[in-house]
Amino acid sequence: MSFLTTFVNGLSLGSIYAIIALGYTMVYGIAKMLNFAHGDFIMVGCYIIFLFSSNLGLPPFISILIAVVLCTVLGITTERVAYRPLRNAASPLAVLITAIGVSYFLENLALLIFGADTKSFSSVITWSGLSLFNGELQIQGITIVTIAVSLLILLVLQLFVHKTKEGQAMLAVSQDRGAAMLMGIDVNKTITLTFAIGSALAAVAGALLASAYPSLTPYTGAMPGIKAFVAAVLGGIGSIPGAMIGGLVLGIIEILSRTYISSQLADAIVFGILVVVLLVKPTGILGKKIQEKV
Amino acid sequence: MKKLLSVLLTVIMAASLLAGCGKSASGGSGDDTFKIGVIGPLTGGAAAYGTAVQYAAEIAVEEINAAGGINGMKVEIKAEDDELDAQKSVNAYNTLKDWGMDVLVGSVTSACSIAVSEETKNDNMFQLSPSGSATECVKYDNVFRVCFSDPAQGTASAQYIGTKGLASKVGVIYDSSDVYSSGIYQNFATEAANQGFEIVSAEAFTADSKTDFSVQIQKAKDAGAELVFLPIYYTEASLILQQADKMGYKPIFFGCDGLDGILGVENFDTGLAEGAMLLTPFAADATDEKTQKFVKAFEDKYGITPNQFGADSYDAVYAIKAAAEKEGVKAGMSVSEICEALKKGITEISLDGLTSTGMTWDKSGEPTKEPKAVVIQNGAYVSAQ
Amino acid sequence: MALLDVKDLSITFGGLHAVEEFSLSIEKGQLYGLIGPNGAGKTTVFNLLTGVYKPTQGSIILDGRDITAHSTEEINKDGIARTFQNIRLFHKLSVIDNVKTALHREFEYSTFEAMFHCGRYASVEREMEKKAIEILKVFSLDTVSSILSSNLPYGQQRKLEIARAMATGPKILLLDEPAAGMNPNETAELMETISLIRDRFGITILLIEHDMKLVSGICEHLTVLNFGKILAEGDTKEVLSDPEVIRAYLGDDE
Amino acid sequence: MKKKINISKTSSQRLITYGMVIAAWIILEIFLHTGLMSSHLEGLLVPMAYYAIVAVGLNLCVGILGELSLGHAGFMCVGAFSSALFSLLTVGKIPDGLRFILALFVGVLFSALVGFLVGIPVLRLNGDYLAIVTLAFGEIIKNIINALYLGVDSKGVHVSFESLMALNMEPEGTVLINGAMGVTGTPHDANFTIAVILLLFALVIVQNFIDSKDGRAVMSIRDNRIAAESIGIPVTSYKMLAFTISAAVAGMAGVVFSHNIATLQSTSQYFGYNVSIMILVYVVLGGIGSIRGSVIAASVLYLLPELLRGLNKYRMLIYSVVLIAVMIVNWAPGVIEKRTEFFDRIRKGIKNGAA
Repeated sequence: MSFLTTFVNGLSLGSIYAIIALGYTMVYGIAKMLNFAHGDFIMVGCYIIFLFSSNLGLPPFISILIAVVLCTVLGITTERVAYRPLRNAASPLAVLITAIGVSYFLENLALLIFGADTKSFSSVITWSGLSLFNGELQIQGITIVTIAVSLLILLVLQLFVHKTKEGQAMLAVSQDRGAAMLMGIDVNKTITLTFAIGSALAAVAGALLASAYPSLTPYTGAMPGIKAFVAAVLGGIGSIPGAMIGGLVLGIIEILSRTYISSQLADAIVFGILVVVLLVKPTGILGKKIQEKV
Repeated sequence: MKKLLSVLLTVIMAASLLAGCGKSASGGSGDDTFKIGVIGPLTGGAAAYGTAVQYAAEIAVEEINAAGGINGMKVEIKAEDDELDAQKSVNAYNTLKDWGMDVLVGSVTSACSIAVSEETKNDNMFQLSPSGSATECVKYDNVFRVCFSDPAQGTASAQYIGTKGLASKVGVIYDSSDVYSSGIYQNFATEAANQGFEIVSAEAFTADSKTDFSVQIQKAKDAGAELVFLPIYYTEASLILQQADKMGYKPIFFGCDGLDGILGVENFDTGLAEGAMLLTPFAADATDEKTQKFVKAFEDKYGITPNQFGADSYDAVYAIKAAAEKEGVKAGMSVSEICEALKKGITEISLDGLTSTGMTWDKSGEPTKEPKAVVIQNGAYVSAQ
Repeated sequence: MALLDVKDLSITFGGLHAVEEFSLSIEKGQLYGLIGPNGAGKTTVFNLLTGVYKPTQGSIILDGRDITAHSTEEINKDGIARTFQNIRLFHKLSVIDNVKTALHREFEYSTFEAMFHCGRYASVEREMEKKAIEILKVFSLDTVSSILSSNLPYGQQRKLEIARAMATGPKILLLDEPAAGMNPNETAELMETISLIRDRFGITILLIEHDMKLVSGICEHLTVLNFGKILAEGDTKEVLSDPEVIRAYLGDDE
Repeated sequence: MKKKINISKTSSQRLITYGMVIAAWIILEIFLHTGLMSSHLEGLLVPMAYYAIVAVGLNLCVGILGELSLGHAGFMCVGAFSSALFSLLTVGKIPDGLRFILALFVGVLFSALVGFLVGIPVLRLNGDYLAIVTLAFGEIIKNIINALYLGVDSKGVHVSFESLMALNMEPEGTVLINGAMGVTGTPHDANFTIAVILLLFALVIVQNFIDSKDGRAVMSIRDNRIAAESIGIPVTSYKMLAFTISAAVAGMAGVVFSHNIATLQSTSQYFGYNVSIMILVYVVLGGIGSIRGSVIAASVLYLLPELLRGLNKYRMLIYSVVLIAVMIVNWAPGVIEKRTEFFDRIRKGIKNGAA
């Protein structure tokens, strides 16, 4: 039973990685940039919920809604101000460095406003969860909600991308930006929309992350952000189901190796898995191989 | 671009050289003020410790100045940030030297304190670390500390658990990437063997994975630990307490001085910490007059409740004052002369401070003081005697 | 014996027969043309010959050696050099450095000598420079040797690509649409250069081209490819008057 | 210089770089010895130099080889630890100067070896995938050294990934790496002059390498891999060569790092991916592929936040805003156009004014 408990814990962590990775993968697939600041959007989302929920006493649901809206605005603004001017820069590194700059900016702004002290985050989920097999397997409410939300988001995103005009436009832009433009697709609008969705997801991920692991500092988002990025690459960056699978695999492996191998070497194992997977399949689990045309 | 950068470089170089205006030849302020430098992490993840040390030292200095200073000298204080980075700590030390520091209170954390001690040794600058607890912190004869050493805390915790018979099966969760935490754990584990209780699970986490503790808690739970020893800082401890609660696991939690501050975590449900014990030299709600006066001054000035780091720092400043008065340190002495005097002086004083009464120091740099165990009851620290 | 002997070369991409049973025999010193409508698989043949793609069947014999399984890099060493339809220069390197890079096999010094500019470095580099200038002169590029290759006009970029391929000292040179995008004057000049390479350096040339004036002007032999298969093969004049070839081209045009 | 007429443009550029470093060193040494320099700045000199070294190494990888590495802090970590261990074991047994030279060899050798081993799998990947795997390797290196306990006693070497107790050492044995607490007591062998000499050494190697047939081969792979293959460049071996040299240079910086400070810990703030990124920022702002730019940018950007100490909490905020602004001004196509236009107009204005 202890294995099952461990597995469920891994599933819970993996679902959070998955939601963050979904945002990463969409932005990467469509805007072709590594948004290093994505993890910090999560942190911003957490602080907004904290502010409205814990300080002003609004119901959690409303706070999350506000966080989603504000994060979306933040995402769109960041894209407009910092990333768009560099979209056609001579080197793709330019926008990467700018994203790093945005990451530094958000972290230090949070440090200035909220201070370095850890804030304890009250879970937005109050349901205590399930107790199965005569209490031998305890599944926390937040775990169930996290898994459900991540599946729901996956479903909605898949439907959105494949069934709506905007989604189709995203696919087109991700495959060939130039061709999409020639076909009359508004590339700017599509990329803005992508950032909006990615940032909204970051806010949702923030709510779940902080509920499951209730401490909040300006650096809260950094490591989950990197891990989720690893998850996105593991699953095949640009692929929506890939991000989901990558996130779950990463979360489960992280928890399993911490339980059964070594908690000190768990990170090395997680990153090692990425290396191994990419060596076997250089574009990740669900990534498509792109061969350069000669 | 390239030209721009080169120009910028030159300008900055020139500006900084001018700003620095050279170092004073013999070191030391050389005037009739006594300058105390403070180094600690004022920004970043450990800023809570650094700022506490800075603020408390400032309060102590204000009090001393109001009471006429040290041997008639006015005391000045200046704090520099090291961002928890040993190299930056040395940079901060150099900045303070430029300012004309006479003695150093710092660094707040062990690794930084060790790095800086290499410099203070070369300069023969008196260094009193409020909270650098690793053994190596005080390996030079010019370095002293106020807090317990890690070995002392680890050993004392094991002894306390053993002699009080708190548990027979003990789980440990510690931060393997942190000097303080792994240092205590190592000595705790060594002493546990002599104390008739068994460590049934010892699980580490690292700085990069300190949000999810489900694995570590689960292991302690599965191993049947009745007491979980947490030689870690309160930030992670607050998370562990919350996660353990969700998992329906309620052992006794036992921590060291790093756990102090857990009740101050914003929005933390203090009910979760009910019954947790910690070995600490300082509790902010102790009823003695000294503590109350200090806590009030601190809260009035900075709006937050001081933790044990602040108390260590406050005591550090007073220890310097006592030692300086004992040896008659006066204006015009060089850094090295002050150091020699204080080195002698501090071993001759007995200080009634916030963290202990009758604190004394020996040549090794270690303080002698009584560890106090406190238990959290009704959201407050209560002496566990 | 033929210098290059290709037999039954085939490749399929996901069920599509891009090239089917392609055979070719080129004698030393020949100037051979490979023509055909767009999408006929000409560039795919080049990619097969240079090891970019591995054939699903067939063999490539160069100078009596089977090189079918060799990598691109080995094939160049074996003696085949090529240019590309979409120009692939080392765009951040100068004109002369593009050629010097291609001379890497002919001139030798160790990495240690490279890192400390000692030993053979200076003398070898000087020799290399001389040789590179010599090659550039053939293409009248010696006057622009120090400018960045990406700053060259289009026609000169194509020439530089040929110069670079030549610098590897090939037995046979594959030129993929060398005249694409050139004006008639430039094309005429190019034709002269190509003939010169063959005559003066004795390099065998296989080229893909759409410009019929160039093809009929310099190629001695032709192979016509349509839908991945050989449509006709033989002496240039005969092939070009073949009604089927004409139909294939006209059909393509419509 | 005059007698060699065809002194190439690249070699004169190289000489300018050396000259710049030497001039900076002379000026700073004068300030140091006349006591004009503040202790604060004095303490910044060695870190400034080792970050310049690692930036030079990274630029070889990013600018010349054209592969984005986010793991160079890991190579620095290897160089730092291996050399620190060597020094710790031989202190008192080998004379100081010789010991440091040997430690340097050890550090460079080990980081080159690790760079080579990491390069085998990594260089098979492309673009962003390569970047994330280098990040992964950097984290793996850091993580493993962080969990490593190493000690020697009369029975030999003891290794553990669990705890100090698991080493089962004799009481008189010495612990070399104490897990997360790392290595303490590395001799303070490095100083500014040594760091500058090593910076020059790194510059000589990297710049000479670039201006050689090997360097051209590497750059040809960067510019067009397929064309490079077509002219017979052994792509994999040249990639490995450049990556290994790059890692070795980073390791050299690590040696200076560990011999400049008494505590050496394999934690995120010294060797994490964020440090790799910080170095990448130096390289990009200095100009991708411009070795001299890397040296200047590393120096300026390392000093900048330190010299902004007075601004305290605001300095990193300012730093980030400056970083974003500089990137947009220097790289955004739209801004570049406007900027060129603006300067053209000014130039014209001056001309007209003069006429």
